[in-house]
Amino acid sequence: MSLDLNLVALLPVLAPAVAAVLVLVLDIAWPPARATHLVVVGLGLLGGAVATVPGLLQGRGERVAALCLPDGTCLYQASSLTSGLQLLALLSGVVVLVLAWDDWSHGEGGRTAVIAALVLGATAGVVAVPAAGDLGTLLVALELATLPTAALVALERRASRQPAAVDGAVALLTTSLVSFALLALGAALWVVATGTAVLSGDAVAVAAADPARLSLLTLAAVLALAGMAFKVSAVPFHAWTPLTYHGAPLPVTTYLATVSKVAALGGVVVIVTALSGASGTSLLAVAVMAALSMTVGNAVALVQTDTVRLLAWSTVAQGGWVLLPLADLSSRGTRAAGGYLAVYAVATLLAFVVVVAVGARRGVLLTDHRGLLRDSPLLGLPLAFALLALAGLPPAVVGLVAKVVALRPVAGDGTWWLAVVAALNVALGIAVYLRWLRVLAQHPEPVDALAAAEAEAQTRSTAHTAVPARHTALIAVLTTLLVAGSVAPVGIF
Amino acid sequence: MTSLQWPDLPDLPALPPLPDFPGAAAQYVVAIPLLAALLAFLLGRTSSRTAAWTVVTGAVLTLGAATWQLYTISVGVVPRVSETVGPLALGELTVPLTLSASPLTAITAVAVALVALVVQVYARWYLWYDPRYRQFAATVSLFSGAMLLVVLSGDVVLTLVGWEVMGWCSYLLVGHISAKASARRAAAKALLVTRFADLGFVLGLVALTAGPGSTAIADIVDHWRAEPGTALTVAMLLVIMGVAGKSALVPFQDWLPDAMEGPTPASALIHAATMVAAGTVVLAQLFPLLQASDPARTTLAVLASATTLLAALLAFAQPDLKRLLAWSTVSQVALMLAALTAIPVGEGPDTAVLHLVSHALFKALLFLALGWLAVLAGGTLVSYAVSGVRRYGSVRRPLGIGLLALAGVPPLVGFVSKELILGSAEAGVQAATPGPALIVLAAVGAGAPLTAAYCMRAWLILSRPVLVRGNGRTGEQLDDFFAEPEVMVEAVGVEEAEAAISSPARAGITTLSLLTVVGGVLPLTPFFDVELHLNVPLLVASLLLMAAAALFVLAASRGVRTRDAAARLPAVLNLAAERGLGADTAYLTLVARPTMALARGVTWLDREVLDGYVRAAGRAARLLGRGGERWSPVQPAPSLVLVLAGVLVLAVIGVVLR
Amino acid sequence: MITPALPMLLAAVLAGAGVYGVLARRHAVLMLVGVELILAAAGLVLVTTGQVTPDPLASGAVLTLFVITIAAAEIVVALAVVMALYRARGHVDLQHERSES
Amino acid sequence: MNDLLWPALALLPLLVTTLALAVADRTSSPPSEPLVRGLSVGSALLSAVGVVGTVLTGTGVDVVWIPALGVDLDLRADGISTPLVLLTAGVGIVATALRHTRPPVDRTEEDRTAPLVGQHGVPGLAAYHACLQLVLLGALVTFLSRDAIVFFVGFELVLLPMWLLVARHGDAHEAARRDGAALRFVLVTATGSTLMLLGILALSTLTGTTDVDRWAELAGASLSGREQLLVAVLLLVGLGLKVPVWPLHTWLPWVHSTAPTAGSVLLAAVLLKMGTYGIVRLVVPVVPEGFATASPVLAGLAVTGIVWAGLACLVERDLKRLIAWSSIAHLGFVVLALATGTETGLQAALFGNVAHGVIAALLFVVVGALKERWGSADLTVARAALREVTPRLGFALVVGMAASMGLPGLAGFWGELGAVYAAWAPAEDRTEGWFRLFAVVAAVGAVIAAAYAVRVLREVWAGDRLLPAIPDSHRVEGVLIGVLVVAVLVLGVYPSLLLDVTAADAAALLTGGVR
Repeated sequence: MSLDLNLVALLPVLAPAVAAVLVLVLDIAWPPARATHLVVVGLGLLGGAVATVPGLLQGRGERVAALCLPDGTCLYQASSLTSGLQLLALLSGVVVLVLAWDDWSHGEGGRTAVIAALVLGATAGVVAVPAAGDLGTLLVALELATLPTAALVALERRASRQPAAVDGAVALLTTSLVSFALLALGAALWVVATGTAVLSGDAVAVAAADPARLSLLTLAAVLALAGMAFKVSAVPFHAWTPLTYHGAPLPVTTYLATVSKVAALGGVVVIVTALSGASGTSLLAVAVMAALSMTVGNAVALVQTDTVRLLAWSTVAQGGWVLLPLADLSSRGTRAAGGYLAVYAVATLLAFVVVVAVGARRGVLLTDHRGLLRDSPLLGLPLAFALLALAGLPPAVVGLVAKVVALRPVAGDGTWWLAVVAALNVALGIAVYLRWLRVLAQHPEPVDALAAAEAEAQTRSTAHTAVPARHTALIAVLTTLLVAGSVAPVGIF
Repeated sequence: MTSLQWPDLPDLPALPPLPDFPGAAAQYVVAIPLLAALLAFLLGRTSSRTAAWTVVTGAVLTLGAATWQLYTISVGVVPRVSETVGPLALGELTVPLTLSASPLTAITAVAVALVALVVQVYARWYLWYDPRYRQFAATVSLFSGAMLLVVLSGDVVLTLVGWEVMGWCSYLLVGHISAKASARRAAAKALLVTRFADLGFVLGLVALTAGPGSTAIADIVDHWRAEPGTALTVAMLLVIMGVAGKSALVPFQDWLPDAMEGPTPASALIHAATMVAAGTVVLAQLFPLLQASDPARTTLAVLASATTLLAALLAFAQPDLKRLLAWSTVSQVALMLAALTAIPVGEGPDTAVLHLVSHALFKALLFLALGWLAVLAGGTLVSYAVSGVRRYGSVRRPLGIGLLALAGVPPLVGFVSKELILGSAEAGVQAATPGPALIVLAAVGAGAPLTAAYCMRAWLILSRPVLVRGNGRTGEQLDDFFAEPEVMVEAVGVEEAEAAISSPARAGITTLSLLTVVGGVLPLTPFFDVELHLNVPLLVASLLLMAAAALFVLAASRGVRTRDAAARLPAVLNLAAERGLGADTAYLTLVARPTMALARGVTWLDREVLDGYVRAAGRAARLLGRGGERWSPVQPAPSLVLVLAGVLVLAVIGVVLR
Repeated sequence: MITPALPMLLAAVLAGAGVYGVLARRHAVLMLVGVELILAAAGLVLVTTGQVTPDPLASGAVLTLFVITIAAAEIVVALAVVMALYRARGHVDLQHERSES
Repeated sequence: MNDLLWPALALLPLLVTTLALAVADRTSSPPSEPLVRGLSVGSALLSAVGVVGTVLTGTGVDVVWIPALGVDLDLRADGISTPLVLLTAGVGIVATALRHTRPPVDRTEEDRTAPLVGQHGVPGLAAYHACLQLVLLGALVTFLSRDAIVFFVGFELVLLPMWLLVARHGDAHEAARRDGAALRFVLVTATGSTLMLLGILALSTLTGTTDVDRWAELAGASLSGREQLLVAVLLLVGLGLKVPVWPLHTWLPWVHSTAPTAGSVLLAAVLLKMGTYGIVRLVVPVVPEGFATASPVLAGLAVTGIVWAGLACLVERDLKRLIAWSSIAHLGFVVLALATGTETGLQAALFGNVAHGVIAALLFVVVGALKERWGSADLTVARAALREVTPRLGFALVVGMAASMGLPGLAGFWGELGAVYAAWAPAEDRTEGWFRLFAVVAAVGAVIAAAYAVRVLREVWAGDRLLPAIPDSHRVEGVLIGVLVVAVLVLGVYPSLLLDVTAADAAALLTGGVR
C-alpha cells in the first residue's frame, strides 16, 4: 500500500506549516529578528494563498487531490469551494497579521516566534479542514486549527488584561476539549455505522439503506456537527464566544471571528457533503442550530453596549446564517454557505480593523463611536459599510446578495419554519447594526459643557495618535473588496 | 280625458342658418361653464371685474348654446349623442362617457342655464364688496356646469361626476362666509348628509352598470328592461337613497334649510335649478327602470309624499322667510319625485320635469327677490321683513308673482305644473298598480292647501301695512314682547336703497317674473310630451281647498301685529319647526356620535392591540436579548453543561424526529 | 473472535463517566480527566469496530492512534492554560464567580 | 450601445450625485445650501429627462449581473411601470426642490410650537440630499427592473436613506420618537421584503428563472395549487407590509409624522407604490390560482383598512398622521381593485396607484409647509384659518382633501370608482357575494373620507381666527404645489392619459404572457 502524495496539491497546507517550522528555526538561529518572523508568517500565508489558485480555477465536480490511496480514495481533496475557503482563511490570516503587527513584534524573548508559529499552525489546520477526505484528517486538522488559538488567546501582552485573556482561553479550551471528545465519539460511531473512516458518499448511502445503521449514522453526524459547531459559535455551543472575544487581544479575536470560522464551516461542509449520499435526509439538527444561533445572537447583540461584545454576539448570529443553507443537504447549500462566509469574513475583518483603530484612540464602547461618521469619515464610512454588509442592507449590496444566496436553498426546499425564522432575523439583525450606525451618525458634539471640555482635552491628547498606515491600507483594501462585491457580486457565490 | 299630444312641430320658424360649429351643442353647454369657472379662477386673480365678465360671458354663451341645442333638437338636426373625454380603457367595463340630449333634457338645460345666468348677474351686485367674489363666481359657474353635465349625461359615470361635483360646490357655496361658524357647520352638514346618501347612489349606479357591463344609460335601460327583478329593485332602491339625499327627502331633509347660511345667490342656485333637482333629472333618465320596479317606486312615493307634507307644515311655522322658502323647496322637490312615481306606467316623466322647470323659475325668482328685500330691510326674519313689499315697492311684483306661482294659482306656471301632476296621479290610480299613485294623490291633495297656506302667510307678513309711529295699536298683542326693530326710516331713502340694485340684476329678476307668468304655456310646446289627464272636479276641488286654506290663514293672522299666522301656534311648535323637528339632533345621536365613538374605539384598538403587537415584538427582542445574556454562562463549567445538554437535545431531534 | 457487546458496554460506561466528570467537576484538571474518559470510550469503540469489520485501512486502529495522539497534545496545551489560570486567578475552579476586569 | 443612453441618463446622475454629496458632506467645509440643492435638483431633472427618454424610446439595459444566481440587470419600462417611473421622476424633482430648513437639534418642550421658518444652514444637508437621490435611485431600479432579484435589491435600496432621513432629519421634537419611527420603518419593511424574497426564491427554484416576464408567461403552470397559494401568501404578506395593508399598517403613521417633508412625499408617493406594484408584477400574473384563493382575504383586509383608517382620521390629532392614515385608506382601494382579478380592477388599481402618488405628494408638501410654519402639526392647537391668512396653501389643501375624498374631476375619483365597480363585479373565480359586501364597505369608506376631509377643512382651512399669522407659500413651494395641483386636475379630467398607457399591458398580464 502506498500513498500518492502529490505535494503540489498540498501546498496551501504545507506553505504555512513549513513557514511555522522556518520561524522556529529562525528564532533559534537569530532570536532578535522579530520583524523577520512576521515576514515569514506573511510569506507562508501568501504562499499558501497563491497555491490555492489552481484549485479555484477548476470547474464544478473537479478535485485537486492528494494523499490518494491505490483504490482511488483521497484523504485530501480540494474542490473549487474548498480552495475558495482556503484562500479566504489564508488572506484573512494575512489581514490579521497586518493588524497585529505592532502587538506581535513586541514582548519578551521568544513571544513573537511562538505567536508566529501558533498562527501558522492554526492556519495550516484551518486550511486542511475543508479538504479532509477522511475522519482522521478531519480530527487532526480541526485540533490543529483549534489548540493554537487557545494559546494565542492566553498570550496577552498587557498585564492588566491578562486575567481576562486567560479566562477567555480557559473558556475556549474547555469548550473545544469537550467538543473534541464529542467529535471523537461521533467519528467512532461513524466508523461503526459505515465501516470505514473515509468520508465517502457511497458508504453513507449503503449505511442509510439500513434503518438501524441510519439511526447510528444520524447520531454520529449530530455528534460530529455538535463537535464542530462551537467553532462557528452556534447556539448552544456559543457560550465561550463573548468571554473569549472580550478577553482575547483584539487581533486574536479577529482571527477567531474570521479564520477559525472557515475551519468550522469547512468541517461542517465535509460532513454534510458526505451525508448528501444519504439522499433525503435533511439535517434537522443543523436547522435548529441555525435558527437558535440567529435568534439568540441577534437578540443579545441588540442589548450590548460594547462593540467587541456586540461583534461577538453578531458572529453568533452570523454563524447561524452560515449554517442556514446547510440545512438543505446539497452542493448548492454548501456553496451558499461558503459565499456567505466570505462576505461575512471580509465585513467582519473590516469592522474589527476599524474597531481596533478607534479603540486605540477612544475606546471600544459603543458610545466611543459617537459621531464617527463626521469626525473621521475615513474610519466611519468603511465601518458603516461593513455593518451594512453584515446587516444585508444596500448600498452594501454584497451583504444583501449573500442573504439571498443563503436563503435560497431553504426557500427552495420548503423548510418554511426555518425560512420565516430567518426572515424575522433579517429584521432583528438590521436592528442590531442600525443601533451601531445610529451612534456613528449622531452628532459629535457632547451633551453639556463639562463633557465638551473633557472631550476637547481628550481630542487634544489623542490627536497625535493618527491611524497607522497599516490600518488605513487594510481598511482601504477591505472596503474596496466590499464595494467591488456590491457593484458586481461575481465569483463569490 | 283629453290627450294633448303634438308630434314634432314641422312648422317651427326657420332660424337664419347658424354657423357650422364643430362638435355638438351639448358639448358646448357642458364645457363652457366649466371653462368659464377655470378662467375666472385663473384670470380673476386681481380684479373681480375680470372674473365677473368671464363668468357672465360664460353664462350667456351657455344659455345661447343651450337654446341652440333646444332648437336643433326640436328640428332634429344634430346627433343626439356626443363624446366627452371617453371612452375609458377600463377593461371589461365599457365607459363611453357620452352626452346625450333629448327634448326634455334640452329644455331643462335651458332652464338651468337661464337661472345660472340670472344668478351670476345678481351675484355680481349682491357680492360687490366680497373679497372672495372671484371664488364664488367660479364656483357658481362650476356648479351650473356640473348640473348641466348631469342633465345632458348619457352615461351614469358622467352623472355621478356632475352629481358629486355639485355636492362639493354646495359645500363651498354654503360655507362661503367661512368666518361664520354656523356657515361652516351648515356647509359640512350639507356635504356629509348628501355624501352619506351618495353611498347608495354610487352603489346603485355600480349595480346597474354591472348588469350590461356598460355605463351608457341607454345600455343600462335596455339591459334591465329586459330582465327586471330583485337585482334591479335593489339597485333602484340604492339609487333612490342617493336621490333622497340630494333632493332632501326624509330622512335626509335637514341639510337643505341649514344651507340657507350661504349667500342668497347660492341658495337660489342650489334650490332652484341645480342640486336638489338633480335627483329628478337622474330618475327621469332612468325612468323606465323606476317604472319596472314596483317596490322602488312605492318606496320613493312614500318618502316623497311624507316629505312634501312634512316640509309644507314646517315651512308654515318658520320664523325666517328664507327658511320658509327652503322648506318649500324641500316640499316642492319631493313633489316632483312623487310625480315620477305616480305617472302611469308607459308614459314619460314629462310632468315631473315640467314641474322641475317651473319650480326652477319661480323659486329662483323668490330667492333673488327675497335676497333683494333682505338687503333693503336688513334680514329675512319675520320681524325684519314685515311690511317689506309695502316699504319697497319694487320687490312687490316679483315676490307676489313668485308666491302665487308657488301656491299654484292659475294661470301661473306653478298652477299648470301642479295640476298636471295631480292629473297624472289621478290617472295613475286607475292604472294596474295604483299603490304609489294613491299615496301621491293623497299627498298632493293635502299638500296643495298647505302650500297655499304658507304662501298666504308669507304674503300677509310682507304686505302688512306700515305701522306709523305712535299709531294706536289695536287687537291682540301676541308678539309685542320685543319692540319692532327700526330698520329704515320710512319713505326716506327708499328710492336710493331700491336703486342700489344693479340694472342687470333687476333685469334678471324681471325676466324670471315674466317667465313665471307666461310659463304656463310650456306644456303646449313640442318639448314636452304631456299626457293631459284633465279632471275638472279634481281641479276645482283642489283650488277650493287652497282658497279655504288661504282664507283660514288670513283669519288667523288678524290681530297679530306682524300679521303672522304662525304666531298663533304654540311656542313649542314654532321652536320645533325652527329646529326641523330635531332632525339635526337625530343625525348627531344616530350617526355622528356612534361614528365618532367607533373611531375612538378603532384608534384605541390600533394603538393598544395592533401596534401593541409591534411594540411587544420590539420589547420581546430586547427581553430575549437581556435574558439570553443573563442566562449565557460566563463561567466555563456551566457552559459545558450547556454544550452537553445541547448535544443531547440535538441528538434527540436528529435521531427521533428525523 | 470476541463479541463486540462487552467492549461497547464498557465504552458506554466510560463515556457516561466522562460526561459526568465534565458536568459535575468544577476542578479544571478533573474536567480534563472527564474529557479523557470520553476519548477513551471513543477509542474503545473504534478498536472494537476495527476488529469486527474487514477494513483494509484498519480505520479503527488508526483513528484510535490519532485520537490518543491528539489527546496528548490537548493535555499539554490544556495544562499550560490551567497553569496560566492558576497564576492569574490563584485557583483552577471553573465555576468561580469572576471579578470582571 | 445607443440603447444604454437613456436608462443610463435616468440612473447615473442619481448615483453620481449620491456619491458626490455623501462625500462632500464629510469634508470639513460642507458646500453651501444653494449649491447642494441646485446639484440635487439638477440631478433629479437630468434623471427625469432620462426616464422620459427611456419611456419614449422603449430602450433598456440587459446585462448579466450575478451569473451564479442567473440574475440579469434587465431594466426596461412597459405600460405597467411607465406611469410609476414618470411619477417617481416627477416626485423626485418636487422632493429635491423642497427647501429643507429643519435644525436637527432637539427642541425643548417650551418652544415646540414656535415656527421653524427662517433657520438655514442645516448641517448634514448634503447627506440629506444624497439620501433623497438614493431613494429615487432605488425606486427607479425597482420599477424598471424585470428581474425579481434586482427588484428586491431596489426595494431594499431605499431603506437606509429613508432611515437616515427620518432618524437624522425628521421631526425636531423628540429624538427618541424619531429613532423609533425610523427603526420601525426599516424593520417592518425589511421583514416584509425578506418574506417577499422567500416567495421570490421559492418561485425561482420552482421555475428556474428570476425573470418576471418569463414568470408571467408561465402563469404558474409549473406550480401545484398548494405551492401557488404558499408563494402568493408569502409575497402578499411581504408586500402587504410595504403597501401597507391592514393590519400590517401601524408603522406608517409613525413614520409619516416624524419624517421630513421630502421624506414623507417620497414615502407616500413612491415607496408605498412599490408594494402595490410588486403585487401587480409578482403575484397577479405569476401565481394566478394562488392569488385567486387568497384574494377574498386580501380584499377583506383591504376594505377593513379603508374603513379603519378613515375612522382613525376622524379623531387623529396630528395632521401628518392623518394624511398617513388616509394613504392607508386609499391604498386599500388599490389593493381591493387588484384582488378582484378583473381587468377593470387592474386598470383601476394602476390608476389609483398613480393618483394617490400625486395626491399624497401634494398633501404632504402642503402639510409639511404648514408644519414648518406652525411648529407642529397638532390639530388641537388653535391657529389662524388658512383661507384667511395663506390662501394659496389653503387652496392647495382644499384641492388635496377634495381629491382625497375621491371628488370627480380630481385624480382620486377614477381609481376608487373602478375599485368599487370591480369589487361589485369580480372575476368569475372570485366569490361574488363576499366581494359585493366588500364593495359596500369600500363605499362606506369613501363616505368616511368625505367626513375627514370636511373635518380637516373645518379645523384648519375655514375659520375666523387671523392669528398667529404665518407666511404663505414662497416661490419654489408655490410652483411645486401648482404643478401638483395641475397634475391632480389633469388626471381627474382626462383619465385616458393614464388608462391608455396601461391598458394593453394590463390586459396581457391577466391573460397570461407578455404583450
